[in-house]
Amino acid sequence: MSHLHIPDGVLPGWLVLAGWLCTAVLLAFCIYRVKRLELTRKIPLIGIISALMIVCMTLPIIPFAYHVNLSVVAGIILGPALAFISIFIVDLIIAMFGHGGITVVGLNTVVIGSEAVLGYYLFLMFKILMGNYSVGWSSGIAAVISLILSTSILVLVLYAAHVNPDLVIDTEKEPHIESTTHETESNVKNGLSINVFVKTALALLAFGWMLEGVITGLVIKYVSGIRPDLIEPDTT
Amino acid sequence: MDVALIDYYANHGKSFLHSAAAPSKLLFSALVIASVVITEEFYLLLAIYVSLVSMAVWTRLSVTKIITIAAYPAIFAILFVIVTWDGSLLRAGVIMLKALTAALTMVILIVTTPYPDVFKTLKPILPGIIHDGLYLTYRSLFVLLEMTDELVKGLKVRGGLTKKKYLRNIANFSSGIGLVLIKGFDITEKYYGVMKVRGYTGKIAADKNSGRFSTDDLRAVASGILIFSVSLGIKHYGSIDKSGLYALIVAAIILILSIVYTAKEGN
Amino acid sequence: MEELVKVSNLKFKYPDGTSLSFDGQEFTVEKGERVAILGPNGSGKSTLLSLLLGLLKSTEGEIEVLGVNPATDYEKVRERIGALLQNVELQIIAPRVWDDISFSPRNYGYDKEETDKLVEELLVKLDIDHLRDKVPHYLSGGEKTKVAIAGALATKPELLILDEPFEHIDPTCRKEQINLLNSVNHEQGTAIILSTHNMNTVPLVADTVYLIAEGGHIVKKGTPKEIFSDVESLSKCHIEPPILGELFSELKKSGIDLDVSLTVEEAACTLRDILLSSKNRSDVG
Amino acid sequence: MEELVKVSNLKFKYPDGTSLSFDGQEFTVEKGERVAILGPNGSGKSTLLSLLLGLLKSTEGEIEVLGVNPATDYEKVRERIGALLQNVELQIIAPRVWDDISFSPRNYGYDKEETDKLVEELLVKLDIDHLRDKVPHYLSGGEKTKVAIAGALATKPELLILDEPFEHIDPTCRKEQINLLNSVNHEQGTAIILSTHNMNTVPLVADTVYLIAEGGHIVKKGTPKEIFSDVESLSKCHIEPPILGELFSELKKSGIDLDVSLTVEEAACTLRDILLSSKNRSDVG
Repeated sequence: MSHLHIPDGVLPGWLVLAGWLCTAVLLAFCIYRVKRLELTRKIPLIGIISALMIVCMTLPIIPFAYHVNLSVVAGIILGPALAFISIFIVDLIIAMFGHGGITVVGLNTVVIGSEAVLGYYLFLMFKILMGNYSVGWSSGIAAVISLILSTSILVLVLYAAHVNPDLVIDTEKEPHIESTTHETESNVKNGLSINVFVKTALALLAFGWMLEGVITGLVIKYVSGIRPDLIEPDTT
Repeated sequence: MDVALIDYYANHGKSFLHSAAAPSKLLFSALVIASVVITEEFYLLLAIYVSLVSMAVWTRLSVTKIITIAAYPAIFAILFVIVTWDGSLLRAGVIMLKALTAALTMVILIVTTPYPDVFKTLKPILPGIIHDGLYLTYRSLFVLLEMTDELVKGLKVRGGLTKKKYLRNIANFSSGIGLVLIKGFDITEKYYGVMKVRGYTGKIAADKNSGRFSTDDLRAVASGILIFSVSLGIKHYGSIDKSGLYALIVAAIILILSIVYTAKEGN
Repeated sequence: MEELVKVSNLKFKYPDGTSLSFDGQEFTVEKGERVAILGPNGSGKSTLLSLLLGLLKSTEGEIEVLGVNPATDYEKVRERIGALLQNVELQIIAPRVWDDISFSPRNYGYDKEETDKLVEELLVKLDIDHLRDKVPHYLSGGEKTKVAIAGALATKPELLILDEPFEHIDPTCRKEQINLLNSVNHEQGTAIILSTHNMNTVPLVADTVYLIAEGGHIVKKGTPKEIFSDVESLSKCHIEPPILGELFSELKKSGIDLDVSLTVEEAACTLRDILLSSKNRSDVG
Repeated sequence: MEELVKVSNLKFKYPDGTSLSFDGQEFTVEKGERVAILGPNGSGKSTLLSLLLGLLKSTEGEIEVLGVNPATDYEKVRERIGALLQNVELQIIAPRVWDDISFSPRNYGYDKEETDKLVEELLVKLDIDHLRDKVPHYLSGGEKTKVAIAGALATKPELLILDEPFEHIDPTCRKEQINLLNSVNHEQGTAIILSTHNMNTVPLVADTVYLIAEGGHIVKKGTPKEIFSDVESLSKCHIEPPILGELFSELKKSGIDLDVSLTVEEAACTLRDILLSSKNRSDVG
């Protein structure tokens, strides 16, 4: 369990909508960024990497829900834009077998997509800092940090969910989501539970982060030993 | 999560839900999910869940398998229960049921509707690159599943995955994933060649019409409308005492009848 | 005869430095001709086919396919060419059989009616009508090959290019496939270029054989019989002759010089004739 | 003779409902025996091998490999078994040839010296010493197969299980591979079980052949000659006889009943003898 796949029905409607909106905007941007690539090239790439992520989710390495999802590997191999598109596809497909909610595909894409994008840039940074010899370490550490950051985003989302949405509306770009807020009152909670959540999540997730970090590092090291050209993707 | 089994169910099942057209089933799912979203009452949610179990019976597939697959979000729902814990068991139940009911809806959809049909229905609202990306992901998924199956077998017979040697297993497993990734890249090169010589211009699947609206479609859509109207009704006239409980009783009776009927027909 | 393909002194260099040069003699294919390319691994059979299909660009030399240079103008002729690349499994891209067979016509912008007509014809001709709504991963190896061939034939091409079409299928399917290719060649006059490792099938599917050595050098052009009788050239290209070819060359070594037959029926005929005639003679004697 | 493998009335059911039952007769393999399993697609050849390797669990029947039930106790005997599954490419896991050949010994916890010794021996024996530091991904098909076989032989197994080892390689490599397997069998007394579609190789690599029909039913056990002379059983299992088998059965149809020879040398010998003798007789007559 290195990731939290938010299920349906636990988050207030306005947040769900905001997630979709955010994903839509980011997707539009990514699609614009990859326009110059040839369609015949990028479709197979997206297909294979998305499929690989789904396949890895079906392989529990250690009993329980611990599986890897290779989001950072996707980021490093595909580059941020294609990776984000690919993660949306993965989220959409896995939502259909109940692995993460269907109404929250938007939010889940933001959270997991951020891992891929952050992972890509962190990897580039560490590679410069640590030199080319240590792609394994660079990618592994990039993965762990990305996961911590993406989980932070998730915690922020949850925090937002438990703050009276009327207060948040002003800072949100879309005021018309007001109409959906009335049913979230029961979800309004104090900050204490967030603490509980963060502790629970940390305990459960820290191990998952390490695992994903180690596997990401080993996979990237393996790939760079055989096809180094794959680890220097286009900067789209 | 058994992707291959789900796909097999969707492509080889023989219930009325399988023969209903994808748009009807998507409409059904949308209505049920909407019901889940608007409902805050425990008994009504339970009633919807029980109704969906009836639908699972109607698929004539393994009901336990379907329910198990759809139980996955429970792990995450528990986490959310912990976060929002206010001492009310009923509220905790609501959160759990919302997650489980929504997941069961999606699983029923996907064990009766092959992925390509779902994608085809979504085509009008998806950008081309995502739409065709979905198809190629689906196609690649089964190629890669076969590859990983072979890989895991290879690792096993060569002692690469053994009991209690977790660190070594993780290292070997990672090499395996790396290998599949590289082979996957070779596959993308092949796909590129094939798409090029076959003249790909952005049309992977045909948009053939899926025929006329049949009684199977009617049944699927009607089930969705029924669930949604009850939820909407109860939400608005929620003052009627124990309305959710009545709904639950009706749903339970339907479930029992469905099981009896299916068992009878099976004989 | 009309020449569909003409390649001379073509050179190609891979990014890793490996270079191939298809020299020695011209490689040509005429309308309706069935051509097999034989050569060891590393001889560049696949590369040559990729060059013909415009997937790679040569560095030197001449190449012409249906009157154009495929590296630059493949789009102009692609409707007239059907292709089956290595690994049939990966050839089927669309989610269902019908979608896949109609892939090229739809992408080339054929109208719905015409596409339907072409696909229906193929479904019947290849006896795969019952598979039309199937998802590719539930097809057997033989069925996949048929679907892939149907996809390549969808636009009624004048030229069919097949890279190792007989790999990964069992002998029964192979026989069916050979018959299919021959009937397409016969009925529609489609020229066929294929590469294969399977020597025993060559006499059944080719009028002309090109023998290529490592590095791309074209060693010999001839009929299957001519090629398989030339044991020296074969061994130069590390090619094992078909079993019947070997048998006849063994017999020749012991002084029994018979006309080389490459199909079982022919060979049985040859042997029967000589055995019975000598038997008769000895009986008479 | 010591029995290494014994399977009787084994049943297996796939999740999709397909079921196989390996009945009809027992399947046994003795120490040092070379066994080939022939059958059409869907006869469960691969499934049987997976059952022997403990990768699948039977639902009914008896199975014993080196004295244990592989489904539960494979770990106890795995060092004594080498295996090569279908799709060799996915079996070469480590990033360098040396790492891959030493993969099993390292996993089984052999010490460094012993591992080194075993690997060095194999590198020499298989003539792949020059590849030791190479990346397997870039090797040719034949080289890959050699590396994979070396990996399977690393622990000097008593039993070698190979699923379709002759696919995807060209005839020259196939010959080398056959010689290698035979020499391992000869020198180390390793028993070999293999499945194949390639009928022409069977007489070269098997003492005993099991013929399996669709659904797993074991139709016949015999020497290659016995099996390939039984045209009826072969066609029942949708198996095409080897080309020489076909030739002899064609000749038999025309009244020329010769002893079936399955290798080119033997066949040439048989034919030469009869041709020369009848010629002599006719000369004398």
